[in-house]
Amino acid sequence: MVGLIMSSINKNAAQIRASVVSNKRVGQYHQLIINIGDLAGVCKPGNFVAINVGGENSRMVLRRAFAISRVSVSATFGGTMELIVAPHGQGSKWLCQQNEGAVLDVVVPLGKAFGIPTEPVQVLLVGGGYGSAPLFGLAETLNTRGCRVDMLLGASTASKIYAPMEGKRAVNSLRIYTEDGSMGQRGRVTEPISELIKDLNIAVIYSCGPMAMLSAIDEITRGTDVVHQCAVEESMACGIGICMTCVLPVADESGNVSMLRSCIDGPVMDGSFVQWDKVGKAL
Amino acid sequence: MVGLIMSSINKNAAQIRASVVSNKRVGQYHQLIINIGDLAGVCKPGNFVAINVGGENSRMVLRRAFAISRVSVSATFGGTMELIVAPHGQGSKWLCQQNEGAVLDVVVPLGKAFGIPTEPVQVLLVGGGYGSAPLFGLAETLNTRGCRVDMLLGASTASKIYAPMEGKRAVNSLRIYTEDGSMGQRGRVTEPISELIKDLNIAVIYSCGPMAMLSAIDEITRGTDVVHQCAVEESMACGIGICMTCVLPVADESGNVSMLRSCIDGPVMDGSFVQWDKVGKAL
Amino acid sequence: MSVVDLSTTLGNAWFPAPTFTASGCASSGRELAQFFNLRDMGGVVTKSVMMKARTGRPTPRMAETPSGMLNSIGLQGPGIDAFIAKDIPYLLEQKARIIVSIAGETVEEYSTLARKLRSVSGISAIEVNISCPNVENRGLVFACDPEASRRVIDGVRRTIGGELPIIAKLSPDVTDLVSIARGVVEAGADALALINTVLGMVINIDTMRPHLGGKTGGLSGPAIRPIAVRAVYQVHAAMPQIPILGMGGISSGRDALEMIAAGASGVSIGTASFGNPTAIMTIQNELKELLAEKGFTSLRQVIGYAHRPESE
Amino acid sequence: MSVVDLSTTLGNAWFPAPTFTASGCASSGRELAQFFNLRDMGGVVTKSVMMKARTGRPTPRMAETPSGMLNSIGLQGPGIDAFIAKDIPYLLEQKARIIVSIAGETVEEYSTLARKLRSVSGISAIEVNISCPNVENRGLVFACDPEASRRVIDGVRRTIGGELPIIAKLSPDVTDLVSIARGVVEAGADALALINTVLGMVINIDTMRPHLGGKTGGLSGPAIRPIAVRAVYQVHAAMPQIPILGMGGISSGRDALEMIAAGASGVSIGTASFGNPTAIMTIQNELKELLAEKGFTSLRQVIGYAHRPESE
Ligand SMILES: Cc1cc2nc3c(=O)[nH]c(=O)nc-3n(C[C@H](O)[C@H](O)[C@H](O)COP(=O)(O)OP(=O)(O)OC[C@H]3O[C@@H](n4cnc5c(N)ncnc54)[C@H](O)[C@@H]3O)c2cc1C
Ligand SMILES: Cc1cc2nc3c(=O)[nH]c(=O)nc-3n(C[C@H](O)[C@H](O)[C@H](O)COP(=O)(O)OP(=O)(O)OC[C@H]3O[C@@H](n4cnc5c(N)ncnc54)[C@H](O)[C@@H]3O)c2cc1C
Ligand SMILES: Cc1cc2nc3c(=O)[nH]c(=O)nc-3n(C[C@H](O)[C@H](O)[C@H](O)COP(=O)(O)O)c2cc1C
Ligand SMILES: Cc1cc2nc3c(=O)[nH]c(=O)nc-3n(C[C@H](O)[C@H](O)[C@H](O)COP(=O)(O)O)c2cc1C
Ligand code: FES
Ligand code: FES
Repeated sequence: MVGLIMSSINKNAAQIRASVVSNKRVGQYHQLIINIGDLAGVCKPGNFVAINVGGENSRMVLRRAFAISRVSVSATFGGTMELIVAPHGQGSKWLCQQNEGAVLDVVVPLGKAFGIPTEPVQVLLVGGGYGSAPLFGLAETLNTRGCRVDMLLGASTASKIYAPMEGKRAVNSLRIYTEDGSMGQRGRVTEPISELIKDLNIAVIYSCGPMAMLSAIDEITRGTDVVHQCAVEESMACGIGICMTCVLPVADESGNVSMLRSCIDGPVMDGSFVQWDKVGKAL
Repeated sequence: MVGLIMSSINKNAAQIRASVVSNKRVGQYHQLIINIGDLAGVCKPGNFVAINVGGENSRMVLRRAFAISRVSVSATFGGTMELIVAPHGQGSKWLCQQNEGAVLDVVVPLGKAFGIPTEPVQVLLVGGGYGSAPLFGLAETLNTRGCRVDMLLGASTASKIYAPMEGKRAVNSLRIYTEDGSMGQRGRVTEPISELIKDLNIAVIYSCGPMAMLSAIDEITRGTDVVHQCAVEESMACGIGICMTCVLPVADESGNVSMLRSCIDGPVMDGSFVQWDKVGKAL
Repeated sequence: MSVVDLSTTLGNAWFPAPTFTASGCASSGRELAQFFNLRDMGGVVTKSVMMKARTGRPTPRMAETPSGMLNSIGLQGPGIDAFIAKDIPYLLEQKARIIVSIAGETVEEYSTLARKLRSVSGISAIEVNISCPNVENRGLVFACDPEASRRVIDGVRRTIGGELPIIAKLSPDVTDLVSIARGVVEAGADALALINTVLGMVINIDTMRPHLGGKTGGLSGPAIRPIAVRAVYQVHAAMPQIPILGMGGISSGRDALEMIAAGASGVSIGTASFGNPTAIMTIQNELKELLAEKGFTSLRQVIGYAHRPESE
Repeated sequence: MSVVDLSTTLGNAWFPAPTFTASGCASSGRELAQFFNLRDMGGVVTKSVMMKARTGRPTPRMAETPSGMLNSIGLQGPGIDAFIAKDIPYLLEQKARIIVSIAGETVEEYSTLARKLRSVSGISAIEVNISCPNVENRGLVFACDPEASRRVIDGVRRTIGGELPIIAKLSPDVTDLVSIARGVVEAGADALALINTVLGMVINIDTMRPHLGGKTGGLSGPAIRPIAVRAVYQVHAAMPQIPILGMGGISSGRDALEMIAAGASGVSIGTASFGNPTAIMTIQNELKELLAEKGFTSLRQVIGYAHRPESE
């Protein structure tokens, strides 16, 4: 197995008021660019942010978590981060309505980032739906480390595939799967993985998307030497490790399973330690 | 005592989506012009509106009531109404933040309007704080009936006096009182009333403002022939007569006191029937 | 859109739709009739009526709270005789279906109210609001006392005979709701209304005193919905054969469906009407659409659905 | 700004400020220390610790509700030994004042936990969370059973000796909160913590089943604040000499003042910290400013203020 550099958590997290630089519709998603100043410099691929939603008189008392898709530092706006938001329920819909100049209450950066290989290896990135968002920033980082990056993206339908032009530059190959065949190949994004592992001599798979996708990838990598770094998505009440709502059953080196907080011991986890069959069950 | 034409209640009320035409700061208040289309034609001085506040995800479940200050019909905007809103708590502050184009959920027109004299008589209008708002529209109506209209306005300080230029045209005289003397005379608006009643031979006093002011006017008119039409302001949960929160102790002709709903049996009431000493007490 | 049968029953009373006003949140019905036809909803549950006219509690009677409100009305009303003389004929004229809510200060008073109503025709059911202080027992609320609850319902049952369904309305402010529910069902209630408001208080930070004239008040609105859903679920789990009129914070078709899936056969809508005079009709329409979207053809199919094992 | 003395006491324990984390809403304290100094607030109330390590309830463990949330964590934790070995030393190192919350499944387990804590130095008080199912009595929650509540506190009192203040944390889900409060005070509680979460449920409209893995969960947040204020007011009215740690939906200095005026000597902040990691410090600062604005020079002047007659 390949060695990974893991970052320690939430050391740089801060609660800030951050203004929206732009809000653009991309397929069924909204791309939000948010000014976070110097904090952009300490965000790593896999980190997420927690945002207050609904404004001052909101009946929504909990923050919403969003994966940081990319960060950049520009002369005009200073440090910014990009989020890809699906208008799903009341909180995300509100966020998708925030336009240029709106000020958000943001805690950033949070959680464990993707582990980065200590040596240049072949890696496969697998994204489902908006789960592809953090993978493009990750691809760039991996590229600078000399890794060869191939990518698979899947979704139910074309408008739910997020694959920006600029992002593709960092990847060697990109294959798209949709369940209805409206873009790329018809089928599930997990179908070709087994073969690719062999063909491309993959050392690490990075994945982000629905839990069912992550668990299917784990099934494929189980028993192999391939490291599976997956970004999980559990309901989070606090995002900072104080509420214990976001737990997943994870084994330690000696096989003892405990309920780890996916906000603080994740969202990036080693897929082989997650007890996928026990998710949502009492231990 | 002079005869009054009373209007029947809520016959014309409708729930509509109405857009803000303009929002202008006037002293410590906001003047909001709202497009209500044809309903402007059925609003009478003394009617009020009930507005949803806080938007879609609001934790505020109750409407807020506002006196209709004036209505007008213009070629560009159709029928509009004007409100004078004091940014007080969370609901009114939210409303004061709504700018041109914002869409509000409004129930309009509500409540009993001011009774209008059947013959041309001398009347006195007394307003406290934003309570002056509906009095200017009323003054115009009274004018067209041939009444001579004098007006007294009071507030704690100059910035809480609402007295628009155009409004003054309909009144014969206007005197202003502030408690800190920052505008007009120093003192309470109720001080000169006794004298004015005699000097001007007042038949009806119309009042709108804090309950303490209304009750002080009642004390002055008690035992006289002067009719006191006052617009009361009690906490209202529904504004349409279904919750029984907005009640006031009011006597009927034979002296029996009952708790009347100020939203539907008011807000305009005959001050001499209101049992001011029993307000806020169990009967 | 496919046709969805929204009709429901509470005891032997049939209603074309499962949507009702909540007692005390529609006054006599006249005021809402300004905004929609009363006959278009399931029915009107009237304000709890007592023997004599009452002026109620001092103002302020309400305080808004996060996603809810407190009220302390204190059962202001005209008394049963005026109610029968004026309000019932009006509702009948509107062709509204009527559930009369009654409230008393003694066990005897409830029976007397029932006797007065027995001879009134056109009533679909009686809701017995037992969240009232029992003057014969240190003002302890009937609904908090299993024995007093039973006795009230027993008295009403005996007086009213076997025809008119009795709906016992319970308070959530109890340690063991299910045992109180069992008690009133054994005593003759055909259905249950859940939940009445939750006891609360707001202190006014300006006066530094309780804001309400009555000091404490009843909490209602979306804030209490999770408590109401739990109450309905618990009671339906214990007595699946007893119809429940569910209420507490319902303000959308989604909320109504949640309550029905928990076990309610009908829903009452209170506070939502204060914020939105047409709330009941909106909720009814949304519920119908939601059921159609999910492929259900009748309301009955979803009553208590949440109790089925996951596999179904 | 004039200086306001925010210090307060719970039993014989002194705190420089009246602001505490709520048990279960600050984990071990490390996570919040990222956002502010733990010693700057009144103190940390730790997550309820049990004898053995526990993995808790299945996920989903939370559901957002209007102005609130449901949780069903199921007391996940490392067990008392690991807690004493790891968490206490960390908090002491941070110079945080510590209130340890304990939870058991039997009366005996509470006493054993108290025995373990007796010899640990640096603890300010023990909060006894009796909102747990009693395995010896059909899983009936201790706090819903006056006799079991007493016995738990009595056992802890005997074990712990007379030094360490005992704070009994009660559930609002009871018919007669005051009598339960009286019982635990007679059994030796020096102070009371009010209120724990209110039992609730959310049904997921997609699956049409209870949303939480544990089916029911505890309702917290601003939605329940009026219930909490009422509970604190009622208990303070009955036993004005017993200090209360008030909680339930506090999210601003205004809310804290409301609770203190109702009778609380200190406040715990839970759900607000989820929405805002620095909530506790913001609330503490807002409270200080509010008191100064109103011309008070110390927190003690406003504890229970709302109980004074209007004329004062
Ligand atoms: C680590 C992490 C990263 C995420 N990244 C993204 C992203 O990049 N883009 C994006 O669109 N969304 C992302 N999400 C999901 C996002 O946080 C919200 O949950 C989602 O937008 C739905 O919230 P809502 O307010 O619209 O829905 P509501 O139904 O109003 O949500 C109610 C509550 O349930 C929770 N919830 C609902 N659905 C989910 C879900 N699928 N997963 C977790 N919690 C849920 C919400 O967080 C909220 O607390 C992420 C979640 C996590 C935990
Ligand atoms: C008939 C009538 C006419 C009114 N006309 C005007 C007007 O023209 N301009 C204006 O600025 N305001 C007017 N008000 C007051 C207005 O309805 C709001 O009460 C006020 O704006 C405070 O609401 P809030 O949301 O800002 O405060 P919050 O403190 O958030 O209000 C909480 C609750 O208390 C009620 N409340 C608070 N203060 C008052 C009060 N003084 N009177 C009655 N209820 C109160 C609110 O309606 C709300 O339900 C009127 C009220 C009534 C009943
Ligand atoms: C202003 C008001 C008055 C009420 N009056 C009564 C009443 O007279 N009788 C009764 O049984 N319930 C009464 N209730 C309780 C409601 O019928 C209902 O049980 C409760 O409000 C929960 O529903 P909601 O959240 O939809 O309002 C009243 C509630 C409110 C808000
Ligand atoms: C996620 C979560 C976990 C909790 N865990 C505990 C616990 O372990 N022990 C306890 O006594 N109370 C626990 N509580 C209850 C809180 O301490 C507090 O009594 C309640 O949440 C009300 O306060 P709030 O509205 O400020 O959150 C928990 C509450 C939440 C939301
Ligand atoms: S979201 Fe609160 S501990 Fe993870
Ligand atoms: S405000 Fe509801 S009856 Fe007047």
